Amino acid sequence: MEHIAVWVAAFLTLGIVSFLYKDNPWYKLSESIFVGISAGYWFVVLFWDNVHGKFWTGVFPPEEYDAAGNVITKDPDWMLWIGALLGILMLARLVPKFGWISRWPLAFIVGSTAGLYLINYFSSNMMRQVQGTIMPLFGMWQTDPATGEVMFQAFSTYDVVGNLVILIGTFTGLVYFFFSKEHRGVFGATAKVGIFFLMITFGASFGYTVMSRMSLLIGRVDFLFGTWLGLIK
Amino acid sequence: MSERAKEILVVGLILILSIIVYLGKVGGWIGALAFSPAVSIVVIILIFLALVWMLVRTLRGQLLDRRIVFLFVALAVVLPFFMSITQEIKISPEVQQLYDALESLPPGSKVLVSFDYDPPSAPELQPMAESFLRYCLLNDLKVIIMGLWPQGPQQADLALQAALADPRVQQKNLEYGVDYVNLGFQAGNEFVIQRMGANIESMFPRDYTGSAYRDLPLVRNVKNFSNIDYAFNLSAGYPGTQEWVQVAVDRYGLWMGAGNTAVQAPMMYAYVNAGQLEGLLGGMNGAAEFELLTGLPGKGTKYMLSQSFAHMVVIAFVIIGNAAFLTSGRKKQPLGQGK
Amino acid sequence: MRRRHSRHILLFHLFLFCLFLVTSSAIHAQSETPADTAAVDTAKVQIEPPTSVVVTDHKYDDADALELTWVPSVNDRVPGGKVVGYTVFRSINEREFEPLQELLPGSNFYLDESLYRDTLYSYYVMAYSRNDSARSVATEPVSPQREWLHVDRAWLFVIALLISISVFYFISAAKKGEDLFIRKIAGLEAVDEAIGRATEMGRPILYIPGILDMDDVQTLAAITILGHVSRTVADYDIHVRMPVSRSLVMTAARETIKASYQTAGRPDAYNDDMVQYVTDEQFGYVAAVDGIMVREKPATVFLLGAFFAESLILAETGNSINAIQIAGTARPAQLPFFIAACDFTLIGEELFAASAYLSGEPKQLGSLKGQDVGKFVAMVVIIIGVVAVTLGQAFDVAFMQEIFDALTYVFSTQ
Amino acid sequence: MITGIVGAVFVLQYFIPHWPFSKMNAWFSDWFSIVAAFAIWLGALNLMKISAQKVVGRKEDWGYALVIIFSFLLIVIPGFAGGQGYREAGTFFSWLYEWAYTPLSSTMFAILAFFVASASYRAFRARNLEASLLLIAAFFVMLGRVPVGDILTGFMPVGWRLSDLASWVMNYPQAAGQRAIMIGIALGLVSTSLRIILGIERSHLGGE
Repeated sequence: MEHIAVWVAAFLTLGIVSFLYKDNPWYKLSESIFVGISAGYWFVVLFWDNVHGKFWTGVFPPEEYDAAGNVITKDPDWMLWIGALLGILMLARLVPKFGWISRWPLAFIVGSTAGLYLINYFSSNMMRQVQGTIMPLFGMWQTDPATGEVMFQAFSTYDVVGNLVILIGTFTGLVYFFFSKEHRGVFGATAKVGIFFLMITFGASFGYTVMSRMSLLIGRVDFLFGTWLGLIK
Repeated sequence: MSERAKEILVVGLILILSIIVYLGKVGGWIGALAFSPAVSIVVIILIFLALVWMLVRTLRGQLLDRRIVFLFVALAVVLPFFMSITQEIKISPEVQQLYDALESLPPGSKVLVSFDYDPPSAPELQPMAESFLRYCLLNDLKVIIMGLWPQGPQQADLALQAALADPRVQQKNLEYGVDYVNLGFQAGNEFVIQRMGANIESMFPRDYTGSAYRDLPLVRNVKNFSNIDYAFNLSAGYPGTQEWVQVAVDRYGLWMGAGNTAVQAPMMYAYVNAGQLEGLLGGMNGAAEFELLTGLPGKGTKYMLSQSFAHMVVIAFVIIGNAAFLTSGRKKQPLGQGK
Repeated sequence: MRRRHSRHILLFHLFLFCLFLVTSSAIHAQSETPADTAAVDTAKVQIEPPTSVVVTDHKYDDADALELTWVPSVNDRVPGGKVVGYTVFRSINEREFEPLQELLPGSNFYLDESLYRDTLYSYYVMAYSRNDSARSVATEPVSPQREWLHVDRAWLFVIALLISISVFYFISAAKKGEDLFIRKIAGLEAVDEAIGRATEMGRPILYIPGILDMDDVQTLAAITILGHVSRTVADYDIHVRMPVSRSLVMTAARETIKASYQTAGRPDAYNDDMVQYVTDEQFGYVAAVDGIMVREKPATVFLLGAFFAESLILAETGNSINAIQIAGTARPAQLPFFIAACDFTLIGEELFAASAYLSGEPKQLGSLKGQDVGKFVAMVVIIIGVVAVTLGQAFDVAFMQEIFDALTYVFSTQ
Repeated sequence: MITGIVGAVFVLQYFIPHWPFSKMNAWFSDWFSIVAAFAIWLGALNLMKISAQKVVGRKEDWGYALVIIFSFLLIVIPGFAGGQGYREAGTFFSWLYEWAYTPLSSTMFAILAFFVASASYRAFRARNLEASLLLIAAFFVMLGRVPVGDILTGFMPVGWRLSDLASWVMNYPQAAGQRAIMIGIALGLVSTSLRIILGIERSHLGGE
């Protein structure tokens, strides 16, 4: 069984890799297996985790025993019925006549997503980031650990330049996103600096992405030549 | 011979070759391959010469076929696996920060490790997971494992096995439920984190093996994040470090660090700088640096040579492509913004 | 305010800690006798009880938690300390005390949750040595309080409200017919042109709304943009192809396109097969979309929404079939690939602005103005804050420092 | 209408710890996952329908459509037949997961490496100042994050080697750009959410 397993895995791995040469039946076969298996996988997992694990056991809690063997009864969570109701309304789509009902759960989901994320992002992405940008540029009063004396400690040039760069970058980056003013004149030039910073950001992302993708490939190579063929220690 | 026949022939050859090698592995008459340093250098020179050839060809105006590029990348990744060359690794500040945070924890501290990734990202995150767990177990830190991705706890199990296989860890006779515990997966993304902030048991009534939460000595007294001394999040996307920071750090003040895929890492620097994250391992080299700091070399270090080569090759491709572009007088302007 | 409150507690603790250090070092000095190390197992290891046990209401909850703090036993935290743990005991409505929770040595805090309102709770803490124990005094019975407002978040609320109000303001100004200027966004100017091109070539339009579900705002943005795109498409006779990776997105997208066709007066031209579910699996989905691209060669490809690693594969394949590609996402990691391989890219905020911009309706454009106010606030706060703290620190100006403290407080989210 | 009320309630819950607002977040997550689990029936049926149509109509590549249906059933049947322990080690479901699903998805992920290489050869061109900056930043990061970078710049004083430059780029200009994007996104999100909650933006449910 172990041998079959490794060979199946290797067969499918090479099937996907063969796409690099060109589209071919081996790839198409692997791809179809992939689509079928993955759709089925999520179908099953969502059923057991959410419909059964969340809804069913929440509404009809199974009996549990504590260490002493006493039965612990949990109160059924009636709120879960609302979820099930929304889900069933969703399935109304299967009957074309009642398809419009599915708009209600959709409206519900859209509304709650909008409400929830508004606050979450606002606090983490806006408030915290603004707060994080406010910092002294040149130095600050600190307690000297050696003498215990409180004195002004200037930052190193490295930090000062860095802090200035963060300040300028954040500021000009925001200017770039301004919608109410055409990018012209001084404003345009500032926005241009902003886009430079954005480009550096993207460049760094690109660099890291290369790194990440290569790592994944390395992992697969380790499987093919190590686990499968045993050529790598 | 027709194109089709050639293709079938090549596939057949590969198949036969791999069967032979596989039988050799099973039978034990083919061992692992390793180049001597001299051979390694020759291979490196060959790779370099191939790059020069590509540069010359591209400068003459013939863009290389994608497949040649592909083949070259494959070689540059595979060959270093067999080389016996070492390279010096340098520690980045955010890795040092993570290590310092861990070092500051007294023995017996409870460390929460959330495995939020799946097998496709394992090559990057598994090395981190292994060395992190190994470090914790060796230094008497109590490890509480959980996952927000369904496949996370499975990955955690693999990492645990690897960490427990270390002879020094074995000597400690660690016990499941006392020294480490795997709470399993819980669906619900950031809401799980949020509810854990109030009550961890409500989210994980049973652990991965099916034992009740309150029967596990390690976590019996762990009510919520206030009982966790440090948290480490291995993340490959959503839900992941961003959600942990937004909910657990920002709202509950959890002290945490993270290990991220290299793709995600740049976004997390903003959090490291704002003090929301205490330490960050980014991608394979984050893993290798951490292994170096802890003195526990593992997969990260092993993969690092291939990683270096792959980077060099990509950089070479960018240079070659741009050299051709600049010498040809920037003729082909693209549509649109021209960015 | 909690901040001040906690500072208070901190000072108090610091004081107690110093006290404890003084006493404990004295005790430590005493105990460093050979007799201690060679202690017989049967001898009682006597310890002092924890002191100053204080119960306070856990702030800003639904009356279901109390906070318990105490000063650890003086025998704790000394090298080779004798305390092996604590147990918190609780009495409900003045009934008998029962053990509630065991804690490690060094603990000085416990948050008791899942409590009930209108119930009285009283606590004491017991410290244990190997074979002895010492209990603290019990606290007076208290009940948890319920609050209506999360006061710590008041400033967050105020700022969110401020920005919301400015959005409202500009929306209503726009309704009154005030002319609002919005700069051109190149990627969005090109949408009509891109649709027109598909019409000319008689090839389909491919619309990819990212791979996340309806509970991500980027997907919502993609679906709202789809509303405008399909509205234009309905006027022409073009085929839209929209493979999706989430069932809910499928439903929402069908609803959207259908409605657009109805508005355009062509409900007959709509059919459900325009939107098709593939699989929830990221790369299974990508493999299928790639297939569609190569086989059907769409003239225009929209890649709008939340994208992950697949961005590169999709954009590269789209590029190889020479489609006009308009991409946009709020995920910075994927933007470089879109910028390299697509004709137009909406960066972050531009994606969210797109649907308002495309609608061309004044009230929608008004909301973009409101966003700008938010950015302006952020920029001003950053500048003022940085100047204040830099000068405040460099020249030790107290009021500058206060400005900084105020700003950090206002913008803190804990 | 529903959208607006629900949206407003969910904004307010953040500020009101009082019941029932304190529980809203948790409820929503439960409801959403239950709705999503119901909705996947729609999706799966749609996939099966389209594949079946291909097979019945003997359309192009109908054989592969058959493979899709077959492999879907191959994993779904043991998944449901296995009861709650369907994914425990040793079941056929977990076997498929480990030896078919995992290699397929990781390989699909891994071939991205090839696409990255080909894109850097063909697409990333220093067309103008912006694009050049992007490339230069990428250079620093790519080289600085592997040991080779430091070997190449070993002649430089400590603090000026590639790995230091890479760290600098990551910590400062990169973080600044990231920050601007994050703040922008937060504001865009606030305004989009408000439009949806206020009912100004209704194109997601049709109607302009």
